[in-house]
Amino acid sequence: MAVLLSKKSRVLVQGITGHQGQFHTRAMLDFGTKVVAGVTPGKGGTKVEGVPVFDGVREAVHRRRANASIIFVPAAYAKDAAIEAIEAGLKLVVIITERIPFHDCLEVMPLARSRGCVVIGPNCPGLASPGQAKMGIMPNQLFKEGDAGVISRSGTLTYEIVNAMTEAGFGQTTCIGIGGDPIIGTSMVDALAMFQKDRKTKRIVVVGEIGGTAEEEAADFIERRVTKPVVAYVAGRTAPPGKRMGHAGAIIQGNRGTAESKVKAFEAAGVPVAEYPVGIPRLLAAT
Amino acid sequence: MAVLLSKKSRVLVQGITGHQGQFHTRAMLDFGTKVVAGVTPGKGGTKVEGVPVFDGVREAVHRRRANASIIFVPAAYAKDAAIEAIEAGLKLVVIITERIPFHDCLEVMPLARSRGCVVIGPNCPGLASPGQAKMGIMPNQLFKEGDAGVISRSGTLTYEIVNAMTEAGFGQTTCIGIGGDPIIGTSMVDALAMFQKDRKTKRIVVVGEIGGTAEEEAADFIERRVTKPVVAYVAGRTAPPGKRMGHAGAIIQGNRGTAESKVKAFEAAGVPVAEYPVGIPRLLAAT
Amino acid sequence: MKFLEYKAKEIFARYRIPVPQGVVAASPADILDPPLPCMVKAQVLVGGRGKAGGIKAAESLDEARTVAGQILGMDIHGFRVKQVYLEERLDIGQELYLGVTIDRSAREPLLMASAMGGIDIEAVPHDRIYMEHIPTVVGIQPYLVRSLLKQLALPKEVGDQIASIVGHVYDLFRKEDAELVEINPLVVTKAGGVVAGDAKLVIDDNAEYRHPEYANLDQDRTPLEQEAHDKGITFIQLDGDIGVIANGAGLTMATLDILGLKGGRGGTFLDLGGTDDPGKVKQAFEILIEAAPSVILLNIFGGITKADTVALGVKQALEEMHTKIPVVARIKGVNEAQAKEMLRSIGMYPAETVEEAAELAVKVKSGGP
Amino acid sequence: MKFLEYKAKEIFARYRIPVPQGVVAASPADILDPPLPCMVKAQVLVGGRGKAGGIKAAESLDEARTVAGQILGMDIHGFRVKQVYLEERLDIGQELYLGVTIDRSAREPLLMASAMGGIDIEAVPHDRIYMEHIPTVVGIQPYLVRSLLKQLALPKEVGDQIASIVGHVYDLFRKEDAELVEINPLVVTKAGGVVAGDAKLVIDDNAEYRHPEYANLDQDRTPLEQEAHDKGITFIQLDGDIGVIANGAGLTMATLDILGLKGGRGGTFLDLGGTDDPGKVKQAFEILIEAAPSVILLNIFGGITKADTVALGVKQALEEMHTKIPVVARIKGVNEAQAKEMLRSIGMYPAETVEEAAELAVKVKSGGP
Repeated sequence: MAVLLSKKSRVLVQGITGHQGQFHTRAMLDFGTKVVAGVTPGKGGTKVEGVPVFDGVREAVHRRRANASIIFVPAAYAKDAAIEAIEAGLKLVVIITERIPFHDCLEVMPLARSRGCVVIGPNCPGLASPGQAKMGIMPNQLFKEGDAGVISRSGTLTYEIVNAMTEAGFGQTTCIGIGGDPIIGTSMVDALAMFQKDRKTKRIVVVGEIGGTAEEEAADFIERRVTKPVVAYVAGRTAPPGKRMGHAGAIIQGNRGTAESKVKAFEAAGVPVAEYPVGIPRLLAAT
Repeated sequence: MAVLLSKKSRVLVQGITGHQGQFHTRAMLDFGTKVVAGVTPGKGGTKVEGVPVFDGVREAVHRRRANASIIFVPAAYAKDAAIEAIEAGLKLVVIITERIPFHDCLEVMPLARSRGCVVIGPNCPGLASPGQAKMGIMPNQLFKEGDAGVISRSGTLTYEIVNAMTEAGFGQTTCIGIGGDPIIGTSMVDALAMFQKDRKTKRIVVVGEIGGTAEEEAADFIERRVTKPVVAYVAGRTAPPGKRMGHAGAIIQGNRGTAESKVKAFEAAGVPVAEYPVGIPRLLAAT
Repeated sequence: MKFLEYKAKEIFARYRIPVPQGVVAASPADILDPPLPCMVKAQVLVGGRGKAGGIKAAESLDEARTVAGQILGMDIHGFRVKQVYLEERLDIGQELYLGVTIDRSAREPLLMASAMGGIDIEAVPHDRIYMEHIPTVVGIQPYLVRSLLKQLALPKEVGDQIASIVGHVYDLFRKEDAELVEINPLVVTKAGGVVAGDAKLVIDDNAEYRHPEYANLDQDRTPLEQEAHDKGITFIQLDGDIGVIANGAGLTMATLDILGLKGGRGGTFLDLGGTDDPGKVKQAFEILIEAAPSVILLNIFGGITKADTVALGVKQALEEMHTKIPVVARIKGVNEAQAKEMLRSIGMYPAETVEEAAELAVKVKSGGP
Repeated sequence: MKFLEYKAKEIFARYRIPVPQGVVAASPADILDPPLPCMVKAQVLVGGRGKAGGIKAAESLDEARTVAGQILGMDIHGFRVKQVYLEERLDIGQELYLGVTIDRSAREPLLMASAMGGIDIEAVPHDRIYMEHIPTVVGIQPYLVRSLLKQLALPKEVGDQIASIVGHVYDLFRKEDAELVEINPLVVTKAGGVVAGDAKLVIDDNAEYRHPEYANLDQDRTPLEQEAHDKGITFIQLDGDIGVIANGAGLTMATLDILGLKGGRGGTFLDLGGTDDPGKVKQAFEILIEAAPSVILLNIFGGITKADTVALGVKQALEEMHTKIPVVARIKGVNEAQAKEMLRSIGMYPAETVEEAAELAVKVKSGGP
C-alpha cells in the first residue's frame, strides 16, 4: 500500500494534449497507473496514448469515474483547471505546473480544504507509489517498492536521493514532491502526518531546502507526533543570504529559513541530517 | 454524553453585553454551561453575570481558553463576529442572530469548513445537551436527560415538541436547532450523521417544515445511512403555495418543498410522521 | 424584495448586462417618445402576464398609447397593472434562459441556463437545463462558462457575449444580495447580439438595510400585509376566517395545521416573534382585528416568558381596541394557572393545549361552546 | 519584482493610500518645482539608505539641487543611485509600521503593524508587532482592524484613517499580485493626518504576465543576471570562482553545497531547468562563460533524458563558443557510458557522481589532475 494513491486510483490528466501531458501520460501508464481520461477544452473526442480526451472535468468524471487529477496546463490556466477539478468532486489534485502566481493558490487552497480535496503542489514533481501508481513526472526507473516514505520540496534533487536509496536497497512506499512554491496544498507537516498514519511506511526521508520555515515546523511536528524514524537532507548550506535560488521558496530572511536553522531544528528533534544527498541511505541503514 | 457540546465545553458569548446576550448568559450558566468569557468590542474589562468581557475573540480564547462561541450580535455585525470566532480557532460556533443576509453566510460557511469549524445556525435556537451544557436560547426547564437526539429547523415549535417528549418521559441527548435560513452551517443531514455516530443517542426526532428540500435529503440519508429509529413532524401542511411564512426557508415552489412531498419522503424512508406536534412521544414509544 | 421588469432592467444596465431601450409610463398621456416599433408590457410582480394579455405590440405612438390604455388597470392574477414598459422590439433569433439563484442544499449559488428560453423554466426537461454550482470562494471561473456554452451549443461570437453576461449577472447577484437573477428569454437577435428580453430580480429582504435605495418599492403584498411589513410584523393573509397568531414561524404554521385538522381554516398567519414588548403585542392585534376574523386563536409557547404577563398584555390590547371578536388563547409559560384565570375573567377562552385551543376556536366560531 | 519608492508610491496613490507630494529627478537640472521644504531621497532597491546618507533635507530649490547632486551617483550597498525623489517634508507626530505579506506556513496573507515604525521591523520586539492572518476567502474584516487599532493604542480619528488604509493596502496586495506591501514609517502627522512615509512593494515574478506595465522596471540584478533573466534563465552570480550549472533549483543548490564541502566555492547558480532544448543549453553556457569562472561544474540528473544527447548538446555549445574553460561534467540518464566517452573525447572531465565531479573541479582549478 501507499499514501494518497494506489493501483485503484482512476487518474485524469488535465492538459493531456500538450507536450508534457502527452509524454507523462505515457510514462504514468508505463508505471502501471490507471490513467482513465484526459481533459483539454476543445479536444474532446480525441485520444492520447489510448486515453479518451474530454472537454471538461465533470464529463470525464461522469464518463470514466476519474477520482484524481494531475494538472499540466500552463500557469495562466492552472487556477481554472484546479478549481474545475475540485468542483467536480475529485479528492486528489496534483499540480505539476510551475510559475503559477501564488495569489491564485491563495484562492485554490482554501476552496480545496472546504471541499475535503487534497492538493499536491504546484510546481512539484508529483507523487509516485512504486508498485501502485504514479501521478507525476519523476523518472519511472528510479523507484523500488519498499517501506520508506519520501517527502521533498525539490525535483531533480529528489531523483538523486531516491536513486541512491533504490541502489542501496531502500525502497519507497510513496514519494511526495510537495513543491517549492510559497503556497502549496500539502505541507511537509501534512505529508509527515500521512506517513506516520500509513502502516506500510516504516521510515521517512525529508528533503528540505533553504527558505521558509517548513523544515523547522516539520522538526517540531516530528518531535511531538512522529514515532517512525526520520532522516533528512537540507539543500542550500552554501547559499548566500538574500539571494533567490530559483524556487520562489528559497529566499533567506534574517536567521530564519537558513540551512543552519533547519539542520539544527532537525537534529534537535532527533532527525539525523545527511551532509551529502547520497548520505541518506547510510542514515537509513542506521534506522 | 452528547453531540457537539458537553460539560467540558468552554463557551464564549459574543455580544454578551446586549439584552439577549446578558439574559441568555444567565440562563446558560443556570443550565450548567461553562460560560468562560464574553466579547463586546469596547466593553473589555467589564463583567456580565460574573463572566469576564473582552474586546476581541482572540483575547478571550487566549485568556480563558474558550473553545466554542455563541453569537448574539445584531445581523449587520454577525458576519464579522462569526469570522472572528472561526479565525481565532474555535471549532464550534452557534449563531443565534436572525435576519442575517444570506450572502454573508455564503462567505462564512466555506471559511468555516476550510478551518474545520462547525457552525450551527444562523437564525436558530441553538444547542442543548441536558445534564451537559446549553449554547442557545431554549428554555432550560423543557429538557431532560435521555437517549433521543432532536433536530429542528424551528424554535418555539421545537420547545413544544421537546416539552411533550419530556412530559412523556423521553429525554434528550442533544437538541440541535439548525435554523430556518437558506444558508445554514449544519444541515439536517449533517446533524443526522452526528446522532447516528453518537453512542448515547438511541432514537432521533426530526422537526421539519415546508420550503427547501432538507427533509427530502434527510429522508434519503436516513434510508441509506441511519440505522437508529427516526420519527418526524412537518409543519406547514395547510400553508398556501407561494406564500412566505416568516422563515426565509418556507417558500413553496412547484411541488418540491411541500409538506406532502416531505411527509411522503419520510414515510418512504420508514420514518413515521406525526400529525400533531404532541404526537411525537407516541411515535417514540413505538421505536 | 421583488422588482418590476423595468426597475430590474435599470439595475441590469448598471451591471453592464445589455437590455433593450425602453420607457416606463403610468398613463397613455405619459407616453411621449417610445422606441418604435415597440412592445407594451404590463409591469406586475407576477408571472404569466403574456398569456393574460399583458404584453402587446405597437407600431406607432398612437397605437402604443391605445395599447397602453388597454393594459393599464388590467387585473393580472390578482395584481392591478399600474405601469407599462414600452420597449424596443427585438428581432429574435433564439431565446435562451439564464439565471443565478441560491441552492440551499449545496449552500452555494447555482448557475442555470438553457437553450429552451422563453418558456417557464419548470416546464423545460431537466436534461435540457445546464446547472452548476458557483463556488462562492472564487466566483465564476472560465470552466463554468465553457461547460455552459458547450451544453447550449452556441457559436463562438454569441459565446463571448454570454460569457461576459454571466460574469455581470453573478456580480449583480453578489453585490445586490440577490436571491434570484433571471433572464428569460435571453434573446439572441438575428444580428447576433445578446440582450436581456425580460428581467426578474429578487433581493434578500434581510439585506434591505444595505440597499436603502430599494426601500420603497411596491411589493406583492395586500394593503394589510404592507402595513404589517412596515411595522416589522410577519403577517400573511390567508383565505380562512380564523385569525391565527402565535410566536415563531414554525409554531404558527403548526397551529394553522392543527386548526386545519380540527376542521377550521386559518385566515391569518401572524408570527408574534418575541413576546416581551406589550406595544408589539398591541400592534399585532391591531393588524389581526383589521383582518376581521370570526375568531382569534392565540398560541404562545413562552418557555421563559411569564404566561400571566403575556395574558395581561393581550387583555390590555383587546380592551383598548374595544373588539368583540372572541379570543381562544393557549399561553404556555411560567404562572400558567394565573394566566388562564385572567383570560377567563375577561371573557376569553383559555385552553391547555394547542389541540384543545383549535377545537375550541372551531366551536366558538360556530356559535359554541 | 521590486519597486523604487517613487514608483511604489504612484501605485499606492492609485489605491487611495495617502502619500506625500513628490517629484522624481535623474539630475539636479531636472528639478524645477519641488515641494518645499523637502526631503531628497535616493531611489535604490536596497534598505538602509538613510543611514548611508541617501536621505537629506532641503529648504530651497537651490539646496534641493545641491543635495540631489550629492546623492545622485552615490553607491549605497552596491547600488548606484540613478534617481532621487523630492518629497514634501512631513510634520511627524508618530511613526507606525504597516505591512501585508504572505505567510507560507499558514498559507494566508499576514497583516502586520507596530507602533514602533521608522526602524527595521526585524529589530522591533516580537510582542510589539501586531500580526494576524487575513482569511483570503473573505478578506479584511472589521475585527482585524479593531484588534490592530487596539494593540497600537491609537486614537479614534487616526484609527478611522488607518482602517481605510489597511483596506486599500490589502486591495493592492491582492490585485497587484504583491508578495510584500510595506509602509515604514506610516506617518501620523502632528495635524492628525496619516500618510505613507515610505513605500516598499514587491510583486510576484510569476504574475509578471498579468502586469505588463511593470515589465521594464530596473531590478536589483547584476547586468549578467539581468541578461539571463531576459532570456528566461535562472542565474545568480556568487562570489566564488567555479561556475556551477545543474538542472533544478534544489539540485543546483545541493551541487553548490557539495562543492563547498569539497573545498571549492561556487561562482554561479545556474539552473538549466528542462534539458531537452539544445538552444537553451547553449544560451545558458553563454551566460556562464561571460561570468568567467575558472572551471565549470555541470551536474545533470536526467532520469528520463538521454545522457548522450545532453553531452552532445554541451559539446556543440562549447565548441561553437571556442572556450578554454575546463568543464567537469556529471550527467546521469540513459546511455551514460556513451556520454562519458563523448565528454572525455573532447577534453572534458567526466565524473560518475556529484561528489566525484566536485572533487575533480577543485583539482582542475588548482592545475590538476
